[in-house]
Amino acid sequence: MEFEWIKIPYSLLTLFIVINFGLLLTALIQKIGARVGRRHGIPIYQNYIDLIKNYAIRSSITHGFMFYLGPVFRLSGGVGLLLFVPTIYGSEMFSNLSFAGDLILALYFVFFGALGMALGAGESGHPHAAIGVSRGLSQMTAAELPFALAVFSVALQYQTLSVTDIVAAQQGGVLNWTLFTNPFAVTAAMFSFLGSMMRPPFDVVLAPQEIPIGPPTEYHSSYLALMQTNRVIFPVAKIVIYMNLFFGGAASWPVFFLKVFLIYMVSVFVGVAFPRFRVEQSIRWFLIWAMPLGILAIVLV
Amino acid sequence: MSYIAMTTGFILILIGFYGALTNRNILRMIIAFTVANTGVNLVLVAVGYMRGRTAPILDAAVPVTEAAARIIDPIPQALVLTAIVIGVGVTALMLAFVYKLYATRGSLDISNYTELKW
Amino acid sequence: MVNAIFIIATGLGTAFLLGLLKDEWRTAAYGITLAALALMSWIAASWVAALAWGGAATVDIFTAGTEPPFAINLRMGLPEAVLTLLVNLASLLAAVYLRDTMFKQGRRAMAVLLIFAMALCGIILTRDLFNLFVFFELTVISTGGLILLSRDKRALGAGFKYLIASQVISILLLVGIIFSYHATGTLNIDGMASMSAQLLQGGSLAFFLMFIAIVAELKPFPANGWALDIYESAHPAFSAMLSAAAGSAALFAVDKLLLIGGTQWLPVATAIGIVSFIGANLFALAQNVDRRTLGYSSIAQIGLVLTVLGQRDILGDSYLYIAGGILLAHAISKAGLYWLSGLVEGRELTAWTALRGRPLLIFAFVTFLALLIGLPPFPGFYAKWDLIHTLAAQDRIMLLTLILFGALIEAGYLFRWFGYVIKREQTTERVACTPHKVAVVYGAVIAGWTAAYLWGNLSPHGNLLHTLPLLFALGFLLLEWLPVWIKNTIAIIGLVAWFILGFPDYDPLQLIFAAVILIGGALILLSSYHVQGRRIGFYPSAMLMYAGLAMLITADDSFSFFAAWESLTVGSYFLILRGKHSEPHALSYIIFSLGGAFLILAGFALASQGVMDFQLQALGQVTEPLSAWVFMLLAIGFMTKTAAIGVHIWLPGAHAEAETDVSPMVSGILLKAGLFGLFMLLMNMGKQQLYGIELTHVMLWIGALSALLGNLMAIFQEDAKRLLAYSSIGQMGYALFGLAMMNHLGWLMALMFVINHYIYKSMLFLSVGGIAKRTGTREMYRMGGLITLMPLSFIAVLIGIIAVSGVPPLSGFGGRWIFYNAIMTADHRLPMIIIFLAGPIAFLYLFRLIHTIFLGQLKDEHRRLKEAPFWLILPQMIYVACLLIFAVVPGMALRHVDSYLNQFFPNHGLNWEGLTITSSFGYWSPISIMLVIGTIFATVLAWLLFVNRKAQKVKQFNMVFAAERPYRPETTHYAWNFFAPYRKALGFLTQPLVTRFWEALTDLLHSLAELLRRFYCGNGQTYAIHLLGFVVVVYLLKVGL
Amino acid sequence: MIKRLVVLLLLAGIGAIFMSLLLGYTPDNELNLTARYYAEHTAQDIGAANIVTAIIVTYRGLDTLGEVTVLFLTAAIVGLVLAQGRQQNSQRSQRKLPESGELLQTGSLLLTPLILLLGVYVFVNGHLTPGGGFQGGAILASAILLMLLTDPMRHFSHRLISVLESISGLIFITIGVLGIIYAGGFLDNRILPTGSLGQLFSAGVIPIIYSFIGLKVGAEFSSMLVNLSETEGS
Repeated sequence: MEFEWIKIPYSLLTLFIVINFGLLLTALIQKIGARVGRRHGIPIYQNYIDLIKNYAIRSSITHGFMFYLGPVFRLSGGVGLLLFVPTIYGSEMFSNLSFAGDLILALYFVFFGALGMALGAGESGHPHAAIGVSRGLSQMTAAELPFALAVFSVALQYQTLSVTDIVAAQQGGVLNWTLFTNPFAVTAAMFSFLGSMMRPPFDVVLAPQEIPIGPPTEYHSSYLALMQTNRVIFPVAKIVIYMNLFFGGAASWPVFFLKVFLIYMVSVFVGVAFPRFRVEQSIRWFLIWAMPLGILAIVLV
Repeated sequence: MSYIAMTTGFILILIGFYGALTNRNILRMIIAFTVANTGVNLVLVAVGYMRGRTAPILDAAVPVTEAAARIIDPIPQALVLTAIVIGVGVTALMLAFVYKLYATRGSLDISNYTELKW
Repeated sequence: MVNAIFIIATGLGTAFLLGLLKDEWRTAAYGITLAALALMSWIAASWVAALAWGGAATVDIFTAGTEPPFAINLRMGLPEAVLTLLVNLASLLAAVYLRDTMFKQGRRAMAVLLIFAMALCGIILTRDLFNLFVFFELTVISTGGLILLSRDKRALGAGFKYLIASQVISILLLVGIIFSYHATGTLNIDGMASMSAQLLQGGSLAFFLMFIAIVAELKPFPANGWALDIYESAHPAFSAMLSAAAGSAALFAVDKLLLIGGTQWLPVATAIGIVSFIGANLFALAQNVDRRTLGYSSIAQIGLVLTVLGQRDILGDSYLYIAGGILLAHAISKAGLYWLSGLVEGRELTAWTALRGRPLLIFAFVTFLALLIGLPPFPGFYAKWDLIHTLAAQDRIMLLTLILFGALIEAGYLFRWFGYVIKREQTTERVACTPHKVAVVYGAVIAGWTAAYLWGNLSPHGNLLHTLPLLFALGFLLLEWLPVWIKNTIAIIGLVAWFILGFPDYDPLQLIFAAVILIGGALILLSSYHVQGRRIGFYPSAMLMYAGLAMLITADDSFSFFAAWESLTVGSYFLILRGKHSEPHALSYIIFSLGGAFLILAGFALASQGVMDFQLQALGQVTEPLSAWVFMLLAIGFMTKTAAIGVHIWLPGAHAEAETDVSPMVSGILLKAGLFGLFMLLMNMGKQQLYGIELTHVMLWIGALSALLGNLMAIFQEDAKRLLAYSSIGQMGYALFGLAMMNHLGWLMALMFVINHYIYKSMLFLSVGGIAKRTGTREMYRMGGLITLMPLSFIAVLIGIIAVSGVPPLSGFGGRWIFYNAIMTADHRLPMIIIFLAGPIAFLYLFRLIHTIFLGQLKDEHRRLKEAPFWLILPQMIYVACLLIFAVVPGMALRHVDSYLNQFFPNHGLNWEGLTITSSFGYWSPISIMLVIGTIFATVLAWLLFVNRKAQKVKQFNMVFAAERPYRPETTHYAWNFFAPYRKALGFLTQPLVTRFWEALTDLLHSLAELLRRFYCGNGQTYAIHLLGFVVVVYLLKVGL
Repeated sequence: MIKRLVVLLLLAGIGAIFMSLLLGYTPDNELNLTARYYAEHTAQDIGAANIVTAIIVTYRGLDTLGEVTVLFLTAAIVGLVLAQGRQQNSQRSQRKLPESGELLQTGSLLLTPLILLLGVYVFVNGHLTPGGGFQGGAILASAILLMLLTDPMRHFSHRLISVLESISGLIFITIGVLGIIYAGGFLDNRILPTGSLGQLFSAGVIPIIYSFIGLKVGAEFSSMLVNLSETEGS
């Protein structure tokens, strides 16, 4: 796999598709969530309006250098994550920039945006931002563990770290999916997935329903717009990894849309049914329920 | 004969030790040690004693040629002299110490001189 | 050659002559005394020269014109010559030292001193038992006299106790002698020795009495209360003689007696010796009076030599070398320390802080301590090495263990004392610096170094004082008067030059370590330019550490490896101790390090099985089941240095409390010594099994636990440098884990950690150090918002934490990538889980580090801070550049190592073709990653700049805050206990169990010592009972049972 | 009480050691090697009739030198100790002592020269008869003791005593060293002819050495006595 210039427009195309899909998907998910709560919810195009409005707002202030760069880090992290993983299996066109690195690159690049974001939020000097970061990082460390174990288990199972190779190994029928060949790993990973989607019961980091808290507290206008952009790309990018590792990947865009939607729905189902955990509760939960499954997955492979 | 002397010597040593280890008065301890020293000297001499022989001085009674068969072992005699003198020296030294100790603290009780410990 | 009897004749004659002088002619009397002692020393010295170098043979000196055994004869051989020289020199120096006292007391005191010296020479020279007794009594009486020289009133009581004890001893000795004479018909020692068989039938009891009496003269533990009192209260010059000269002479007497007793008495000597060694050292722990501590130490050292005497059956030719080395080191150092104690007013150990204003005296103190502990390059070091090796070869493992244990305790209290001197609050008392006394102390220092040189020359392993790096380090002692910038430049040039010199000979592995140590060391030294003044003591210590490190990586045989190891340990200890509050931490560092070093020593000794010139490569040929033990000892030893969990408690304090530019040295560089050792070990020994347990598997667990717990503890630290220190534990855990995986990529990862950890930890320590320097605190919650004031430090920390956390695109990611590839082929999976848990935790503390310092609210008192000094920033910027370069082209360093590792693990290497690095499982293209991320980042940034070009900078408190405007930065800076939820969830894992364990252990030792030393109740009579009890117990153990 | 018990127990242990020494002891019937050598060779080699003296002064001369030194040392130290004591007490007014009795005074006048004479005899004949320097010296000192008893205030010249002491000691050593030069070794008595057995002037330098030992011992004991007595008086 070598770099060719044509990969750049191809990647941009992927990005474009994913942004639009993400904008609609998150709105749809919002709406589903609202309907479960007997509310009307937002219109499906609401995200477009928000985005345009925020990018267009003129009044903007900055708390400093790092504050300014925070959203840039965030969005670069989301875009990079998306582009480092092949989106559509078997398609040269949508394998994006995955020549740069394998699964490990994607795993670690997840933190790039989070780190930059946290730093930016930190410079705002707002204690709520710092509290959010503290909670977010604490919870993340516990939530990532089962996922890491699952990934390792899967890598051991297929004896490769290349995403493409892992997807390739799952072709030829639903039963070849990791979901069925290594159910423990997938369960562990899905538990972890719940933790990383910022939805209940693990949404204390942002605490969206109450006071404004969490890293974005001080962000507004175009900063917020960049973050919103990321917030539609990032979950999709993340789900793409799950899809590729555990659910046989996607060989075409329709399959892609469907699988991403369904995987996203897992967190929605759990989210609407359960109340919120405090951070230390969620840490314990991950260590007690998810981690043993991950260990089992590794031992049994 | 030598057994008696030797036994006496050993008993004297033990008596001396007992006195030195149970009397708290320093002067008594010193005297007890001289008793023990006497015991040692007795043992020393007793080792050199041989039955039926005479002092190791060559004179008309003990001609040079027969000396080896007539005299007792001269070495312990020589040693005991040294031991006695040394004993005297140490005793004198101890007494000097006692004098100084008494001059500084006015006490002859050994258990009063325990400011150095642990 | 002058007849050796003239030593005795001169001493006595002069003593008698003094009586002829008028009491008022004190100067003349003093001059004559000195001249006599000098003459005696000269005679002894000429014998030493003739016997050691002139090829002269041992001479028997007859008296009375009659041959032994019928008359008393003396013998002058090499040991006798050395010991008489020691005695006479010590007495000469003591006489100089005692000048004022001598003038006050007059000719009688001088005569007593002369007779004391003469009598000790007599003990050494004579070959006649009864003559030995006479000389012993002479020393007893002259001791009694010299005790009176003390100004301390308590000395009288002590002297009397001594006399009581010596009465008991002499009674036993006389009875023993006369019965031995009766059994053999001679008083000549050699005559008795040749008849020992006959003696043992009739007179083993007689021999026992003699033996126990002479041994009692050695003040064996526990029958030695009187001796301690003398040591404590006598004039220091006399205590010096008693410990150095009298002790040596008495030991030689025991040595002669053992000739008679034969091998069956050797175990008795050994047992008494080792009990004394450990017991006295233990009791010394609880002491805080200087002279009494030294007294305990004397007893311990003499016990150690007695133990060596007891091992003469296996020591063979090296017997004199070993016993002499330990004895000489003890004598010189103890004499020196007692003389030093005379310069200090107070009697507590802490009163020695008075020395602090005088670097030369401190140097003397260090020399003596090093001599006493047996650090390289002093004789004790060589002797200990040979002793332990011989013991191991002969399977006397128990004894070996006990000796090392005792030595560790001893090092413990001595280094503790050194810490007091350097760090405790200085007393107002000044050092009483009369020139002649100081000169005497320096005389001892010179003697110490001379002995070091001689022993090095005699050593079959080569002289450490001939090694260039060590000389370079020691050379800085002579340059101490220069200002820092000159010394620093010399040091940097030295390091770089040594690297260039060695460059052609390094293999890739050594090259990496050499680069980190030497070039890396030079880089860190750049930051030392910020210090003004002369910085006395810094350069010798730092260079000693670097010298040790440089020698470590090129060492071929176990001896040079171990010597290098000790050098770097000691050097780094002095460095660490320089920190403001580092006293307890430096102490725990040195104790753990020495403990580790002793394990290494034991490991090498076991491995070599008596081969003195043991190549490190030969470790691989050690056979089962020994090899597993060797492996374990060495591994634990090395892991103490890498601060693996369980033996890590020294690290946080030591690294955190060290000076700004020392922290990166000890963290970035020093920790690598342990890794190098582990590399060496695993390379040569491979996997080992003990009782069916794979030891590398255990190491895997240790590594994983270190990574987890190190990281976990780091996140709860409020102190920035402590945080970094705990992080080092975690990082070293990773490296250990990589090594223990025993596969190609695991090792590559460990090497990657060597480089990475050096760069980012040095950088972070420098930044944090610079910040702490400016803000005056290391508590992170007291800082905040420094980003605008210290932007360069911020950049360094930012790049540093990205690199540590392993987030792409910086070099830390490479480490993680190799790690994942490595564990794909690892045999054991369970420890991985712990490592996985540890990974993300690193984010927590790293974020906290950067957040609470640079972000959040700027404090009022910091508003006018400046950026850290230039010389602290410069190396940081170089590191930033290094990290970026290393991130893009890791192959530069790694591909050579990778191919080098092929010889150990041919499979699963990396493929370095083109821009992408590929393994059997995945691929990684550092340049592409950098470019892709850079492009995306630049694009997004450009976009933001475009839509948000008019952003206004606002003031600190301009923010949305629940309808209020916060006005105090303190209340608005969320920093203290940053990860409170985490503490609630997982805080129980950071219970200081290990710390508590070690504390309990040391507490136990201390309270044991505190409790047991009440045994020394101070009553002279009770001491006599102890002595008799000792005799009876030894009798029962040896003869009765 | 417990202490006494412990001491008794310990002494029982020591006693057991002595007991087994005693039980294992068999007196010699023949002189052992060394003693036989002395018995056989003393007469012709050393020329001293008193073998013990030969041993003390020559064969084991080094011991004797040590012995003399012990006394010298003790005298010096006692002097040192008591001199310190005196310095402190010199201010105190001297205690008035009662006169010693007529009998003692006259007796001592009569006896002192005789005692001195006896002492000299004993050490001059040390190589011939039982006796010698130590015994003679002690007798000399007893004369001094007698004088002190008679008149405790009597002043003896410290200087004289110490010069006597030192010179005797030096001569002892010088003779010893001369032995290295002119005879077989340190303290070899044969730098003078051995003479014929039993004569006063025989046995080489033994009589000379023993005489000086006698003087020295006498001086040292006297010095101790005088020192002690002066302390008492003050």
